[in-house]
Amino acid sequence: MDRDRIEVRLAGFGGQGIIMMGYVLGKAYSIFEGGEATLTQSFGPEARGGACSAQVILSKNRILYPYVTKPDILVVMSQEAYTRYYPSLKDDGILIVEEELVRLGDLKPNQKLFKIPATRLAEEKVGRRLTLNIVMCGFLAAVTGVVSKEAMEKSVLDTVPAGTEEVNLKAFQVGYEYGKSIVG
Amino acid sequence: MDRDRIEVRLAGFGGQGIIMMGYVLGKAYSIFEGGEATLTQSFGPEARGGACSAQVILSKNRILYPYVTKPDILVVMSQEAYTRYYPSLKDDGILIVEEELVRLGDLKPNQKLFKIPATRLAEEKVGRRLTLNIVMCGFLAAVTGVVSKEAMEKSVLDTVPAGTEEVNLKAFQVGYEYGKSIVG
Amino acid sequence: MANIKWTTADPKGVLTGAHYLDGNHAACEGALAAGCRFAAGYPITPSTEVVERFASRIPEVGGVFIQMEDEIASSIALQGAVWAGLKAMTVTSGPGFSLMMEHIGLAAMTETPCVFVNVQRGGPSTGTPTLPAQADMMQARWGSHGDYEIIAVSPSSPQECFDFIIDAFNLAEIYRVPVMFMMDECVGHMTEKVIIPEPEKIKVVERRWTDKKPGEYLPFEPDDDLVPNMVKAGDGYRIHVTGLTHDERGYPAATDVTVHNKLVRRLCDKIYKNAHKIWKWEEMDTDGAEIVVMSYGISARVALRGIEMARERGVKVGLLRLIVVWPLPEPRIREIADKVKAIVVPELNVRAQVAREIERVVAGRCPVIPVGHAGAGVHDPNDIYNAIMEALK
Amino acid sequence: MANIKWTTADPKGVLTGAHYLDGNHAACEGALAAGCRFAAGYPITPSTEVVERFASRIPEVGGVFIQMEDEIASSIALQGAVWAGLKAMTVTSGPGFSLMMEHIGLAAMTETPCVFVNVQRGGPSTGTPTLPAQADMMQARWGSHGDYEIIAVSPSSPQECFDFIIDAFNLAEIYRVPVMFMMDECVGHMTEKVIIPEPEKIKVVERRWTDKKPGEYLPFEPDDDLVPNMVKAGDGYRIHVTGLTHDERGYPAATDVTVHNKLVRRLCDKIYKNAHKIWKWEEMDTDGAEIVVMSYGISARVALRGIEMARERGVKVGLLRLIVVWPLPEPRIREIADKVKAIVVPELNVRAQVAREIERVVAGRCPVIPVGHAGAGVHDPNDIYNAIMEALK
Amino acid sequence: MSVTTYRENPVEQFLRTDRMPHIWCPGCGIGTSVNCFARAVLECGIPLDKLAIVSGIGCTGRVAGYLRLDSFHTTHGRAIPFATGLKLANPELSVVVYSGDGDLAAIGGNHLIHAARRNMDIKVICVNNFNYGMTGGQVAPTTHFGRLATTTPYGSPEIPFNLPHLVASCGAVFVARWTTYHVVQLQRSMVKALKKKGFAFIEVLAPCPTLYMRRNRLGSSVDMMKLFKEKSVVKHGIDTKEVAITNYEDPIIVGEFVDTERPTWLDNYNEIMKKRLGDKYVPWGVNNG
Amino acid sequence: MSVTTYRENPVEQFLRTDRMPHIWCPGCGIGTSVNCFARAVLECGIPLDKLAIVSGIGCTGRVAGYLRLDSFHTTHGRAIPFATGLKLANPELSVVVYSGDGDLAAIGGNHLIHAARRNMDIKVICVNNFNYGMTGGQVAPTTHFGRLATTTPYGSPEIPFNLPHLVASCGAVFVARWTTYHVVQLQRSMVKALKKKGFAFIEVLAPCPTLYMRRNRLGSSVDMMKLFKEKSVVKHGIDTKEVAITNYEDPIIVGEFVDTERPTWLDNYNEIMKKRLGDKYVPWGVNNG
Amino acid sequence: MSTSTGRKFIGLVVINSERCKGCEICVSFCPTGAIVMSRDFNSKGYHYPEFKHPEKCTGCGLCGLYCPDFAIYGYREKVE
Amino acid sequence: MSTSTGRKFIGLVVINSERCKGCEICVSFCPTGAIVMSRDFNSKGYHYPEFKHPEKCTGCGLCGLYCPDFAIYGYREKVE
Ligand SMILES: Cc1ncc(C[n+]2csc(CCOP(=O)(O)OP(=O)(O)O)c2C)c(N)n1
Ligand SMILES: Cc1ncc(C[n+]2csc(CCOP(=O)(O)OP(=O)(O)O)c2C)c(N)n1
Ligand code: SF4
Ligand code: SF4
Ligand code: SF4
Ligand code: SF4
Ligand code: SF4
Ligand code: SF4
Ligand SMILES: [Mg+2]
Ligand SMILES: [Mg+2]
Repeated sequence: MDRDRIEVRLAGFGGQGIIMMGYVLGKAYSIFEGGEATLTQSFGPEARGGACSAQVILSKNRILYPYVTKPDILVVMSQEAYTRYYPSLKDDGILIVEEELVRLGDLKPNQKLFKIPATRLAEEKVGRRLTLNIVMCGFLAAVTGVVSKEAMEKSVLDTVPAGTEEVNLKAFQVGYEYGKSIVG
Repeated sequence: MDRDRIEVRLAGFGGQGIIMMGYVLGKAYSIFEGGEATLTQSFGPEARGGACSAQVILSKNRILYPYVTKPDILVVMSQEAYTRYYPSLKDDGILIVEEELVRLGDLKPNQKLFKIPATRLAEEKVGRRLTLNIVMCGFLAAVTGVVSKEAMEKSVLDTVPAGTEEVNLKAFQVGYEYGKSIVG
Repeated sequence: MANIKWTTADPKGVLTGAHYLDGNHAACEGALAAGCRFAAGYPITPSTEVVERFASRIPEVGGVFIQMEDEIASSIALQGAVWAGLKAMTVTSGPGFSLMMEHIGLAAMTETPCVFVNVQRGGPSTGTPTLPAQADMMQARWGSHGDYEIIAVSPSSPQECFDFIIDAFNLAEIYRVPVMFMMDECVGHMTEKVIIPEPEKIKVVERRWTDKKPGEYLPFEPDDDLVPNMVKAGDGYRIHVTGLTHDERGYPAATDVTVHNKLVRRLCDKIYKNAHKIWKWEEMDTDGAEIVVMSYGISARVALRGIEMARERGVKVGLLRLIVVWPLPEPRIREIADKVKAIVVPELNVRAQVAREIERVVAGRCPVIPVGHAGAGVHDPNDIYNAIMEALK
Repeated sequence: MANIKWTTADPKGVLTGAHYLDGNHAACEGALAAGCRFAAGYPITPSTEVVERFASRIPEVGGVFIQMEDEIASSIALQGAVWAGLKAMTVTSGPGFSLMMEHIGLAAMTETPCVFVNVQRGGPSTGTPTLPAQADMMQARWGSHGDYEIIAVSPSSPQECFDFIIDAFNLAEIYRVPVMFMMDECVGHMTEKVIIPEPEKIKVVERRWTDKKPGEYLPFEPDDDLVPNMVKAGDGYRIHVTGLTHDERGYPAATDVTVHNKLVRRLCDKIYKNAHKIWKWEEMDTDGAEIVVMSYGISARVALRGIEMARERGVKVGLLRLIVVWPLPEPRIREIADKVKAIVVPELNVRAQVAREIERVVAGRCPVIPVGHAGAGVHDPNDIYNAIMEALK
Repeated sequence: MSVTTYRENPVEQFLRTDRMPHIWCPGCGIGTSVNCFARAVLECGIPLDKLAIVSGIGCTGRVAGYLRLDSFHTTHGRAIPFATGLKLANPELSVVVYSGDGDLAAIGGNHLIHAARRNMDIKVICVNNFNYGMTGGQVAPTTHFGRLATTTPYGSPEIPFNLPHLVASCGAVFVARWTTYHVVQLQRSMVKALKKKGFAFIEVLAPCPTLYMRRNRLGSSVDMMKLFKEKSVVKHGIDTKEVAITNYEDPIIVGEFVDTERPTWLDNYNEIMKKRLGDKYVPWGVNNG
Repeated sequence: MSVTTYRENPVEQFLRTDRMPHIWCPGCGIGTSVNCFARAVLECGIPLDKLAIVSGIGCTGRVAGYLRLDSFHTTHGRAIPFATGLKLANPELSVVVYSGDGDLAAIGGNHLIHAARRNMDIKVICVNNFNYGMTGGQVAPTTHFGRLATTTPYGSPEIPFNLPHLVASCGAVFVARWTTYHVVQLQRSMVKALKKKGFAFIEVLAPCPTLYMRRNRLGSSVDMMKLFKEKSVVKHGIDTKEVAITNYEDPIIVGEFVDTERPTWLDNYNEIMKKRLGDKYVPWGVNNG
Repeated sequence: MSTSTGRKFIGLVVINSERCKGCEICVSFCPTGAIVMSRDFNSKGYHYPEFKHPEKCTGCGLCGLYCPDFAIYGYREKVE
Repeated sequence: MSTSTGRKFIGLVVINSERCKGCEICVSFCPTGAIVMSRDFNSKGYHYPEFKHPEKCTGCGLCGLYCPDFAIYGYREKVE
């Protein structure tokens, strides 16, 4: 994608690590690729729970208006997220789904769809269910190309808690390769 | 005095009962003679001490501006009070002093002066030093006639703590008679 | 239909007759006449006499006074008492008022009818504890976080302390808002004759009890006038009351922007839209005036001397004395602004707290000239006179 | 001579480099860069991350964080630390801010340089704890009793949280006032790149230590700029600091109207008279604009989308973004008002908190159109667009 | 152990079921305490329409909002003075304060000690989960020494309050402590507290798995319940001085520590008025309300 | 009894003599306590430039303003948290809080108990005159049961705090009580407190002749001093539970009740940081300040 | 109170699986092991308890006293 | 330390009569009765103590420790 302003929305439920995905993406783009990236988030009850969504704007220039209105890329990790946000996806936008958690309807003609069983991959291939969001990061990098693999990898390493680098790198690889296997 | 608005200032030091004098005067005039009377007071440090002054405006009509600027009647019970407030006394005003506590200068030609050793009278004739302010009330009623003896008496009785009516009535009499003996 | 019932005062609280009282004592008598049966307070100069009198009077009237451990506790104990069905007030001055800010917001949010008495003294901080100011006027309206509206009433004599604190209680009940009774040390410590009428002559608003049954009743469903009717604890309604954003059931909806918007706007609108029923002011000689002085509380009385001085020089000066200060009678102010050369606003603060709001309302129709004073005393009437003369130029 | 020394940041507190931070974390880094070495706080959503980061960073930088028992304690512990010589802040949101009001007044009265960070959430009362508002703007200025002035700074991005909290600390030191760093939940929880410069590139004001000796020094004697120079406890000056009205020696003079007047006026004047050195705003395309939008914080960024929409229809719209909100840049606002058809003021509150003050300043020169929003979300840019189009009529 | 049996879950009639599921995390101990409370209320026979519940702010503070009673969710730390006003204005009401350790003992500590001193006739249930849940796991005045919280990322340098001792020192007439493991005993103490005239205080130790336990790697909620079971020692009537819990590893003394009698604030108020004013004084809250 | 003798009145160098006479009433006990304090400071050898005094608001709160030391007259009830900030920001300072019973135990009660719990290294001198002096004699949490005050015109319905017990229950390391009659002992305890590391608390019972005593017809200041003399029983080390004063007629237990050791808040803070961060952690307040 | 044959009471358990958050407290503290966690998820993705061994249940009610989510309730029914 | 003839120390007292507020504490608690209240007033109207019996004074300093107004100070001087 080479638009000046790319709007990304990531949505799912609490515990899936949605915000961290947004954080990894934004950091990759702004810190490791020198662009600008604004991450905002919906915030549930004071500490916990419920539906969760993150919005990332990527741009080469200063980002003024910081919110997503019509995402170029929509990542949905729950049925509720799909129902709620799919209608706002751009007519030529990209939809990425956790395929085992979401039942899809029809897409518009110019929209693109990429599906991944991220949770299962995290459980089965990485051995840590909680890394599903990093699997998704790899996948997103692979299928959209909005950020380079290298930047995304660095961002993952820079973000995850000390001691968990290895498993997360693995998760990233799993997702990335799964993505590459689709887009070739 | 038959001006529509009579301004009275009473001043001395804390412990002399200055405010209560003002209260008795104001109540006598407003409650027992049906006029209007506004009592205001200067207030020292939060609870206690120092110089003390009360201002009473007496009028047959609604009192708008509630402060004394040039008193018609000035009662001073300490040297400091005299020094501070005498200059504001009206050219034809009445000055009343606790004669054993104040050393006087000259008066203006139309000003009138009435002196009383109120503290000593309270000690010697009433037997209670603390009643000096009620002695002064009696004196003031007698020499100025701004309120009737009856109203002032009622006001004293209505104001002093239960159980002290008698001694205060006596103090009032002492002051009143001392005043009458002067003005005849 | 807004469930507002006017009745007359409960004779138990009414000391009918002529009394020689200072403003603080008169305010207490007014509160008792208005039906206030609970007060929680914490001592502070120059307001303590209000609760001291209440403490001594209430056992005979029936009710409770409790001195709490601080102002924070006082300002919420009072709200507990209201939800148990009583009319209630708390009394304080500057520093204590600052501590009550969170709970003014709570009362606004939960629409708890109650009265906060503030006998204003010189600030900021401990300032001049024994001396007057009118420098908490903006705080009364803006001191708590978030958006809400209140009513502020300002008396200028002991008689008005009596009369208008009854208004304050009535307004609190009608609009279910905390009403700020904004006295000043001068009025609080000034003694004058106070005529307390017969109980039957004192008009008092009852709580706007709902006439709905438990199943039907929604605690925060507004009536015609945007104000919900009320119930109390123990009545079997099993209500929930929260300081969180809540829907008409009273249930938290703290992440719902629509509910939040509706609620917050209504909390403000119930004052804005009913403002014409709330305004109260007094005018003297405003017809044909070249200059109108607008003031409130003690300053309005002091201003009269300045006005007198200007009149002696032939200037036509009127006075508009605000009794309800918030909300301001905006249309009338604009009307006057269209006719006069200037509006002069003396008040005991240096930040032109009410003047600046008048200035906003006037929007350039005429100059608005604040006459500030830092407090710890009252204006020299000459300053007001000078401002009037200056304004004429 | 005002004893203001600019230096550069202490490298210990500066994390030079590009970081991906949310506003709350960036504010903490800014505070550390500004030299803040003491923070006292009490947790509250959505601000707690500021002190959480501080707690984790400070041991390596040198200094102390303490979570106090409440906001009241935090807001005065901070002042104790300042008088011991450190730069200090406290951090809170709505309800906690309300509890700090008494101590904002104390800081103003004792001229204690310090920073209060308020990450605004929806109110009143508990409101919407996790969602944004800009409804404490008037409270920041008027929330404590009595007259005083403060400075309020409002960032609109994490980078600005970093940059402008440094300004906030610097302004606090220069003017010896409590500075309100008025964030909002959006900015606090929005993550962007934050570039932290080399320590030598960060300009920091030292405390304006007196150069007088103990015998000569008067703690509250103003310097040229109306601000007194300072000492700290332990330096041998044996100062007295009180929240009572005090003379230049710092001695209580709580019944002296002259001293009170002089002090209170100076506390306000030091801001009024130095306002031109304090103002900070950003303009975009205001030259030749028909409409100028004036806003701050997150709303200014949201407004840009509305402005864009209007421009697409050929309307000439400019933006004046307030960075220092209080004091307002009054002359510039008037200048603009003289040239435009209208001023539109979007903000996340429904009482037009900043708009009303702009309206006062504008005094009828042009219409001022508030675009209110109760918070718990941000404006729909359409509403701002509509207001602009409406204003044109 | 004997458990009263009801045909339907007795907690159900206490719930605002239209607000379920609640916001509490999986395994959070607050809900457990609510089960005990509901049963205790039924057991002691207070008419439900005359029972009011007051909470401050916090996860535990949400209890008020879930109970189908007259319920007040006030401000952080101020449930007790609100309850005081409610009770004094209508002494017929039974008033229960249900809130968290931070709410009652950090910001609300002053109200706690004064209400205990006054023997104000309210019942306080304090769910102590060793940290601030609602705001994300900050240190509380109950956090074990040296343990992690977001605001003490290297460990808490503070010795926690011994809450039973604190309130007992101020004159509370009923003081008990249980854990969420001790559901039966907790219910029994709640019954006693509800029937008691005067200031009663029950501390309920509870797991906060999401924050306190996760941050301190203390395992699951079940693990903490097991710890409660293992470490608890029942000592009724023990001097409260002895019941401090400073470290996570300390034994946990539970039981009913104080159960005594003295006049409530209102008893004294009425007594004093009667003494001074004689028969013209109508005691408050005895026939009126 | 041995009294150290100085050539000149040692209190003089502590006074802002340009502010004399002070505002305290004739016979007010506050000034007496100041005499003891001045001598204690001299005796324990703290450099006067490193001694800061913090007061709240009240008659006793005016102490800060009369002492020629770095002195802070803060807000009502908040001297302790101000002192906490002062001390933590510069641990080299000796920090003394000097304030009244209402200030410290009514509005300021929460700060008092938390500072004691934390063992914050400050010394608190509480002049207990059984009422609020400054505001004109209202009831305090120390007023004797049933006694008159302006806000309890028929008698106080409240049982007062046992202040030594309250702070001891929270962990104060030094707790003493004397009356203004016990000038020598008071001075001695002040010396100990000043030398003590950690939270020290001294309650000084004092006459307020103008308000409390006059309203309750308790005679003159001299009468109260005589009462202090007669009713006092010295019991060092007694369990603070036993030292409550509920009625005016009660015996007055005086003495040094607690004198123990435990790490201060800052000791623990430094310790914990060192444990986690190792040598890169520079302990705060040890060499810096 | 031995087996189903001789029992005067039977223990019954009601499970509201949609309210369950899978904390496993009920299962862990059931004194008899009458309930176990099911392999199924509810719509929120939580495993919930199953009344696997009714015969073991004494109807002691502890599961219901423990459950923080008001999702399970055990009680006793007379066998006539 | 008996009479002036054999004493090694004498007690001395300094009185700042203008600061005195006449509370009589010093006089009431002087262990030897060396001071008494004077009949005179100071300018504020308060009686103040007089050092009436210097020979009785031990210089114990208690008067100065007690005086709430910092108006009296007793101390010891060596007699050489
Ligand atoms: C005045 C104020 N300060 C801070 C907060 C933020 N706050 C909400 S709940 C809470 C603490 C909750 O802890 P606790 O009382 O232990 O309850 P828990 O959530 O652990 O049950 C805090 C600090 C607030 N709402 N109001
Ligand atoms: C926030 C606040 N509330 C109330 C007051 C008024 N006030 C000043 S001093 C005081 C009480 C003083 O009592 P105490 O602490 O016992 O001191 P004392 O005067 O008896 O020495 C009060 C209530 C205040 N200054 N600030
Ligand atoms: S955060 Fe802790 S206390 Fe709050 S609901 Fe979750 S587990 Fe319970
Ligand atoms: S009022 Fe009481 S405490 Fe205050 S100075 Fe007078 S005697 Fe002392
Ligand atoms: S009722 Fe008792 S035995 Fe039956 S499942 Fe529940 S806990 Fe187990
Ligand atoms: S205790 Fe309740 S929430 Fe937990 S697993 Fe059992 S039924 Fe589910
Ligand atoms: S020094 Fe001792 S003996 Fe001498 S006058 Fe003073 S109290 Fe009496
Ligand atoms: S103690 Fe002090 S104030 Fe009292 S009489 Fe003696 S010298 Fe005077
Ligand atoms: Mg907790
Ligand atoms: Mg006191």
